[in-house]
Amino acid sequence: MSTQKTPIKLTPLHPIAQRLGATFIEQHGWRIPEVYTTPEAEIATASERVALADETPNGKLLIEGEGAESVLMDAFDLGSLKINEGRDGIYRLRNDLFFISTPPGREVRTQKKLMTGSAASEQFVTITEVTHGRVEIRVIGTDSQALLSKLCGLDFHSSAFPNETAKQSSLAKTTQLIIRGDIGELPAFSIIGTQSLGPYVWDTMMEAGKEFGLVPIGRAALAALIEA
Amino acid sequence: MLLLTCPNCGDRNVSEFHFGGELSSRPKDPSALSNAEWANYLYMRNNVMDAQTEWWHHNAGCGLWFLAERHTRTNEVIKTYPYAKRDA
Amino acid sequence: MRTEQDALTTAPNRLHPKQGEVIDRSTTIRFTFDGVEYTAYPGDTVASALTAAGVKVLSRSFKYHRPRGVLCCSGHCPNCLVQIGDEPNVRACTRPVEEGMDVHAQNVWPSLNRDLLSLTQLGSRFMPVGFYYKTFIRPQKLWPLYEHTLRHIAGLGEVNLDTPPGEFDKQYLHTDVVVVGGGPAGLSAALSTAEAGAQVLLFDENPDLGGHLRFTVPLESTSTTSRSEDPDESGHASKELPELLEAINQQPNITVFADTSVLGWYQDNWLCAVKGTRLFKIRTKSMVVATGAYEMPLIFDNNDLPGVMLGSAVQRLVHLFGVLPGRQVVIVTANEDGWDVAADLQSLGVNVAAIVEEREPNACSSPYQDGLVNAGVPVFYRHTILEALGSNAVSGAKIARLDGGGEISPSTAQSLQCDLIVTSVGWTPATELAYMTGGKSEYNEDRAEILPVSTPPGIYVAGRAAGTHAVDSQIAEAQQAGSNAAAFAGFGELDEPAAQPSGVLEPRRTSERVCVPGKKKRFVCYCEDVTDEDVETAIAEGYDSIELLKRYSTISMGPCQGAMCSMNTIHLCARANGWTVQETGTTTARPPTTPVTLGALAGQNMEPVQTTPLHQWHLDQGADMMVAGLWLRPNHYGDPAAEALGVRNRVGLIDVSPLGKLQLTGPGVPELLERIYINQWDNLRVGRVRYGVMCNDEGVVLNDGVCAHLRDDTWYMTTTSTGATTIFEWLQWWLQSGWGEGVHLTDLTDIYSAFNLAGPQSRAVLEKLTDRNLANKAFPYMRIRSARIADVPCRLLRLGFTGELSYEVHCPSGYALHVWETLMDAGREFGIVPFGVEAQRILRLEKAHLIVGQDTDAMSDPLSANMAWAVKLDKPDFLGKPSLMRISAEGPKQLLVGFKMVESDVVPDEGLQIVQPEADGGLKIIGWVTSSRFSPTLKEAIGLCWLPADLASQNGAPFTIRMDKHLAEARVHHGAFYDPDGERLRT
Amino acid sequence: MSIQLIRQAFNGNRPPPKMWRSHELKEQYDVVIIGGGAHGLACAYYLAKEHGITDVAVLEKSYIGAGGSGRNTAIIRSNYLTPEGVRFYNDSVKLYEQLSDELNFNVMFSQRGHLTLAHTDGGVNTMRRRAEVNQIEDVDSRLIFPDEIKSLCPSLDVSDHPRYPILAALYHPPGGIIRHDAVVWGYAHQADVRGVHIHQNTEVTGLKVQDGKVTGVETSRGHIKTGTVLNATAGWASTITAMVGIDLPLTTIPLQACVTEPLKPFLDVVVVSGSLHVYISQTDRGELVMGASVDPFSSYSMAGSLTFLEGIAGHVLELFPSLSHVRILRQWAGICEMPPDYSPIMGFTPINGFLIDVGWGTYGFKASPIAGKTLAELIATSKTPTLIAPFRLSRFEENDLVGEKGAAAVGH
Ligand SMILES: Cc1cc2nc3c(=O)[nH]c(=O)nc-3n(C[C@H](O)[C@H](O)[C@H](O)COP(=O)(O)OP(=O)(O)OC[C@H]3O[C@@H](n4cnc5c(N)ncnc54)[C@H](O)[C@@H]3O)c2cc1C
Ligand SMILES: NC(=O)c1ccc[n+]([C@@H]2O[C@H](COP(=O)([O-])OP(=O)(O)OC[C@H]3O[C@@H](n4cnc5c(N)ncnc54)[C@H](O)[C@@H]3O)[C@@H](O)[C@H]2O)c1
Ligand SMILES: Cc1cc2nc3c(=O)[nH]c(=O)nc-3n(C[C@H](O)[C@H](O)[C@H](O)COP(=O)(O)O)c2cc1C
Ligand SMILES: [Zn+2]
Repeated sequence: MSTQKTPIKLTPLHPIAQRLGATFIEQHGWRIPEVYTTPEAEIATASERVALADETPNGKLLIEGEGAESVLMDAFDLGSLKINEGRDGIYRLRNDLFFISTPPGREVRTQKKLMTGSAASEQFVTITEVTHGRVEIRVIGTDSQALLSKLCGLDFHSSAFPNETAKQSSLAKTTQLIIRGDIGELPAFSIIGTQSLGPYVWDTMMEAGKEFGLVPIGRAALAALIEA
Repeated sequence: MLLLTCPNCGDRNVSEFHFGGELSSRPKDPSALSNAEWANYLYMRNNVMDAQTEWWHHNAGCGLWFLAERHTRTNEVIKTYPYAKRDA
Repeated sequence: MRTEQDALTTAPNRLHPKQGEVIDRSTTIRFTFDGVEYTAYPGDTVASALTAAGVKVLSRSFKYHRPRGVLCCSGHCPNCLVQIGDEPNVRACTRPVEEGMDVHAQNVWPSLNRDLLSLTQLGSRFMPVGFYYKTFIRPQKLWPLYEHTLRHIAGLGEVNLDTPPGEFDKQYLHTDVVVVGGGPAGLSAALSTAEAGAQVLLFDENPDLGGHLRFTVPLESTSTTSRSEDPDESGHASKELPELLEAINQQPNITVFADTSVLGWYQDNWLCAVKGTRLFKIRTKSMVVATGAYEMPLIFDNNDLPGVMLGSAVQRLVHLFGVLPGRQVVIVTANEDGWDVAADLQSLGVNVAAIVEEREPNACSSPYQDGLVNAGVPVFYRHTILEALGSNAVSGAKIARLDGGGEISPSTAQSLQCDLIVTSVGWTPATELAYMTGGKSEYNEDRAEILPVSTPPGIYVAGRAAGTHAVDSQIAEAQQAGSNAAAFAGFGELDEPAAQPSGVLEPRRTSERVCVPGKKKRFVCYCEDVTDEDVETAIAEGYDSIELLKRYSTISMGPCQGAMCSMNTIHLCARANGWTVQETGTTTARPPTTPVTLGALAGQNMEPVQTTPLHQWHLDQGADMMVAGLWLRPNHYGDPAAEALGVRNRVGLIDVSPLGKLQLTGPGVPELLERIYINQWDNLRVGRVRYGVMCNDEGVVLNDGVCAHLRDDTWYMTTTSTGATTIFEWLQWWLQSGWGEGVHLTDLTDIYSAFNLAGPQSRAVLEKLTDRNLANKAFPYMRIRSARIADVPCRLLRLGFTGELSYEVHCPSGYALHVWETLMDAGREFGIVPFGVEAQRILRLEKAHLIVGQDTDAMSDPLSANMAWAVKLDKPDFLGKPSLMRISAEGPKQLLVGFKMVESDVVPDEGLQIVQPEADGGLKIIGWVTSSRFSPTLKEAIGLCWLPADLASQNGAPFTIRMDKHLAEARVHHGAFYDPDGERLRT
Repeated sequence: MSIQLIRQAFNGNRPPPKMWRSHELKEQYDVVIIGGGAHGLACAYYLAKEHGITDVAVLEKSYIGAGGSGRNTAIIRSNYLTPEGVRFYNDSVKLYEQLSDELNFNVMFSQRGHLTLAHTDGGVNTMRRRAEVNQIEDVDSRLIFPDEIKSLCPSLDVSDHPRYPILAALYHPPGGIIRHDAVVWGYAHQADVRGVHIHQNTEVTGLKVQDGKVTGVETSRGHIKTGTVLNATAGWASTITAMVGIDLPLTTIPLQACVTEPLKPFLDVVVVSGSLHVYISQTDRGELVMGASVDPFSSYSMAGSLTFLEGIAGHVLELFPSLSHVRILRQWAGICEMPPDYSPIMGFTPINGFLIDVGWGTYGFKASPIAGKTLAELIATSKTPTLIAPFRLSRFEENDLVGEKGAAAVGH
């Protein structure tokens, strides 16, 4: 056996980022845009208006089954969650279905832990790692809600869609999981959906965001925003 | 646009759902049926102009198939509930 | 740049600056109308600027090509429809002028002022309502010719086929309460709603809030001052408006959408509104309809002559645009609003030649009555207008006295000179939105108006739309509507709505006399050129109900959608039938309330497209992409036949990522598989893969694919690419409706990208990239294995759709490009080719494998579709079993079968019919070709087709295909065309 | 110019002849037809004209043409998929070609040609299959390609379109549009002239059956005795059969349409796209009339939805990008009774004397003349004409469906 290259993971938005002139870095095996223009400019747009970031490398797991809640509670010492509610990256989508978002690379450990837990509990739960199947686009900025209201029929007012909640709905005529995860004071939403539709969803958002001066931002700007 | 209450997700635009037709049950023992009875199950519909119990699928949401009681003349949705609670 | 003086000289009808006007006189803009240049001020509409310049004729009518000019000045009538650049049918009275605008009259030939088609009206005695139905019947052969001519006379604006698509978008809004209409009623409703704590969206179609208060004096019954006492600088006389606007400004719960028309109400309080190129879709809990009223025209001889205008139109022109549409004015009225207009014009120094008042002096209660009479304005009480005089524009008015019974006394007829006839004879409440909600209407005799009497919970009507005229009553009523709307949305207590609007004591505003008989044409419907006589004729012919009358006369079916004509029509219809207005009824209110562009309705283009992670790679290789469901897939990379041969002789790689991939887990899976597939599953051991077919209960083939037993409790199923979502939903249904015990279903379609490495060299290629033992013994045909390929954890399935040794590599999608490129690199020494869908179709056809949806349709069952081997009728129960049992017992009528052409290089196109010549020389259809290709491997034409069962079951039996110009012979072929024993798959 | 018109022009005062009269409800009729749409009225007309059966009542709960007959996008064609279907609809087109003459009323049948676009390989194959079947059945129909499409319809975007490329079209020259209301009125008039009673505002509320045989009809205006009842209520068909406990293989689903403001003529053919679910034509008055496929869920409501307008606008602009400034004037909806195989259901029911003419789905207007004529023959002779034998109700039990989905799934 001979392998010429070490495997590298690409997100479905990679060709778009290339076209937009991004520079890339590698993180946990994923090649991701570091910066498109300058981190400063990207931070400024995200804080004052609205920006998109490709966060596909975030780990994503589904855990399904009547026993899913107890397995999760045992594993993570987590209080009970109502449907649509989330805590520590764990969101309840249905009585018997949870979505777990982890930092890039952490999904493996999380999955192991849950597998062990579920095996021990002898409950019928199915844990599926879906990281590669879902593109994750983060919408960040004061105009996030205005932008999303052009594409999705959900009510994005904070009263109707508070921080740390997750809803599945139709966005730009595609099914998406939408998770509100503000960055400090800055409203932010992760749009998580089928990767094969990723480029379409991204382009559609960019088009809808023109009026807000929407720009893509890279890892550097995103990290800085989260730090701050 | 009609607002449907997904028993799981709450009120959503009907465009998030797929309609699954009026509630009819697959015969328990199909082999016991005559051709006519089987054809009846396959094709005949009550098609009422009245309250109708019917299937809906939250396909752009949580994936739940559930039942709704809807008036087919006014489209007023009287209630929605999970299939498991159909006899409740 | 021109000076203001220039503008004034070219705009003789422009008044001096006034307070409250919406034009900006500090600069001018230029535009052209039918090639002539005009100036305008920013803020002017096309119609106000043209009226300022003295232009009276703006369009030609639909049927008779009569000259038409400004009538309503509020965007509701068809008389000022113009073409602006690429845009047809623009309402000139509401479209703001822009620098350089190229405005044209529509429906004119050859020109607006000399339209030859207006001759059609000379023959109009022969062109009554329903004319076309009674003519051109014989000889029927000539009808296309007539039709051609008629079509060119009809129509209004023109489409320029080079119009660029334009940019449009949409936005969803969510709120507690929507208030439609920004007049005094709407403003008051919004305020009281907001004060209760509810979020309010306030919509008005005008650029500024205020409704009629922007251009009329509020009519307070207490007011006695004559308007003529405080002219010019007073401008805006409304004292309510500034206060209301200020309060609205201060109220954080109100969001104002000006320039935004609410187009329709749909189920569950779903509203649609449009502002320019943006469409709003609004979900609200409750709604206040405060949409005001349309002023009704009066029907009299030549009532469509340019220079006949509604009172509110004149007030708009004067107060908003500083434009005076006439110098010598006759005002025809039956209510106080006409006196308002008279007072207005009088105060501007206009010669009010006469007020023609239908009522007796003591029936009038205008605060301006005394002032105007004292000022010497001639008032003709108990008179009405008979005819507008003039050819292309008003030059006079013929009036006459009404006798005691309200009939015209012809002997009293006299003509007055004037260049403007203003009518103010009543209002039609703008209640379309209220009726769309299911609101019920009733004719109110006292008001002579049809008013909403009940609306569904959460819908409230206020102001003129509810028949309430006086501003103070409106405000009170609207405040109550507003707080009820808030309460309905959960803010405060619901008041019992008053039984009758508070304005019940107000005088009637609407004359029941809608039509003055005469000898010329009297238009009821301006859009369609329908006269009162047409209405009578139609009713006499039997089109008596309001619905039949509408459809036969086409009244209210034009651009105004009844805003100008529906009330008058109902009155005429009632009268002609001897019915009451209530019995006559109304037609159905339907969206949109205002015509809306296709662009705005379409919004931003959003047609979802699915691409695989290799999409860019395919494009870079020059792939010809094809659409398959939502997917874009490489059809081929230049030469599909060569690609197919590459697979047969060496090795090829195809991107099959769109394949549906489902994971089934749990103890219940084995039983589920038995139920959803027609074939047997129970003995499928771990590591094995089986081909499976799914049917519905009709026994119709839905999908095919493979299912692999991956681990103890985990199965991995594939479906066709385009059927993936349907099957997922289908399985979810069976799982959730009773068959789901112990089964979890997860869609992995996008998690794994899949490539089929096919060809005799595929093993050699793969061996370079994995440690896994690929020897036939260790990894035989129809097995699944996990393996690291190119350092990536993958699933390998050994399948054979193409008929060659092949491995389907399923890898996590993030690694797709890496794995694909590594495979291509590894295959280079073996002459690997990427191949597309077309080559795959050839390859599978050589193996006589069917494609669900191409070779089968919504009627095909597996027993007939050459899949009888898969059907296990002795399984307990499965989807489709009873239907298949029956087909099996009765025997299939048609069979899907392979064929070869006798002339081996003739490829019959897919879709061609298989026929049997009949005695009478005709052809009888006995089957059809579903798939056909020239096989590059076998060098002959092959295919699949449906044939009668007895014919299909005879290998080698000849039959006939109907080709383009001849009949071609083919022969039934049983089994695969290539490698019939499937040896190549298993080596 | 017709004599009638000339007379009308000079005899301004004399009332024009009535198209149909109103009558008191008689106690008994030989034949009662429920539903005053084109089907019911056509059947009444042919009963009277061809079989001398004139003691006929047509009962209409609203005004004539209030149902699908007054709401349809008026497309007439015969380029179906099954030989049975093609023959049947072709006979109807032939009747339409003579109808103005027959009814002495111009129904303005405009045979301007009908294009069904194919955007995928599969679509092309289906079109070819239809063209072939049509040709064998002597129907003018053929597959054409972008150059010819463009010349027939210059406004269509046949450029290299990534999502919905126009690969080919089924061209059907005799297809076209008609003044739908005129068909209703023309049949009503000629039926009336022959003695048929047309009762508007008369709703059927019950059917009387004795020993398996129809004996009468209950209506909002009283009882009628009769031995023969035809259910021609299209979208409402199930509500009538439910009165006698018969289920039909029908689901009632709204179908919507809309119309634009009038424009100068630029679209000379009817254009249909299966993948985009639209059909569009320009009437002689200049408006564009457009329709789509049925609503996503069953209903008897004729309210209409915004989703439909948004969808159709987007799809029309995919095909005709230059129309973005054209304005929609009105939208409306009708209801369609959809059978599983997209073919009509005509003829006998298990109840003696109770006949049905239903299952017209989204495509039944074009069949009004032939359906009326063949059912009249069936009523007069008690024998099913061979042309409609394949469409019998018992085909479902006999597992002998007539699959027209491939040619009728896009409503019209
Ligand atoms: C939007 C739309 C577009 C369409 N486009 C086309 C097209 O382009 N081409 C085409 O061929 N077809 C088309 N169709 C289908 C076509 O309109 C119908 O199939 C056809 O009109 C049916 O005619 P009908 O006479 O059978 O029924 P209808 O015209 O529906 O008449 C049935 C009548 O029965 C009456 N009725 C119901 N219940 C009762 C009762 N209890 N008592 C008394 N009367 C009752 C109703 O009021 C109605 O008037 C379209 C349909 C719609 C809705
Ligand atoms: N010349 C006149 O005297 C004159 C003219 C018009 C109105 N009025 C008076 O107006 C008063 C009524 O006040 P009101 O507040 O009820 O009505 P209004 O006419 O003052 O206000 C209604 C407002 O709603 C807007 N509107 C209507 N339909 C709309 C829609 N679908 N979307 C968005 N905006 C829409 C109208 O353009 C208008 O601005 C009465 O006194 C009536 O007599 C008088
Ligand atoms: C072929 C056709 C063309 C139509 N054209 C117009 C039109 O030009 N203007 C109009 O207002 N309505 C038009 N309509 C719609 C009717 O006004 C009406 O909405 C429809 O017949 C349904 O009736 P309803 O709205 O009363 O329920 C048309 C309808 C059909 C079927
Ligand atoms: Zn849900």
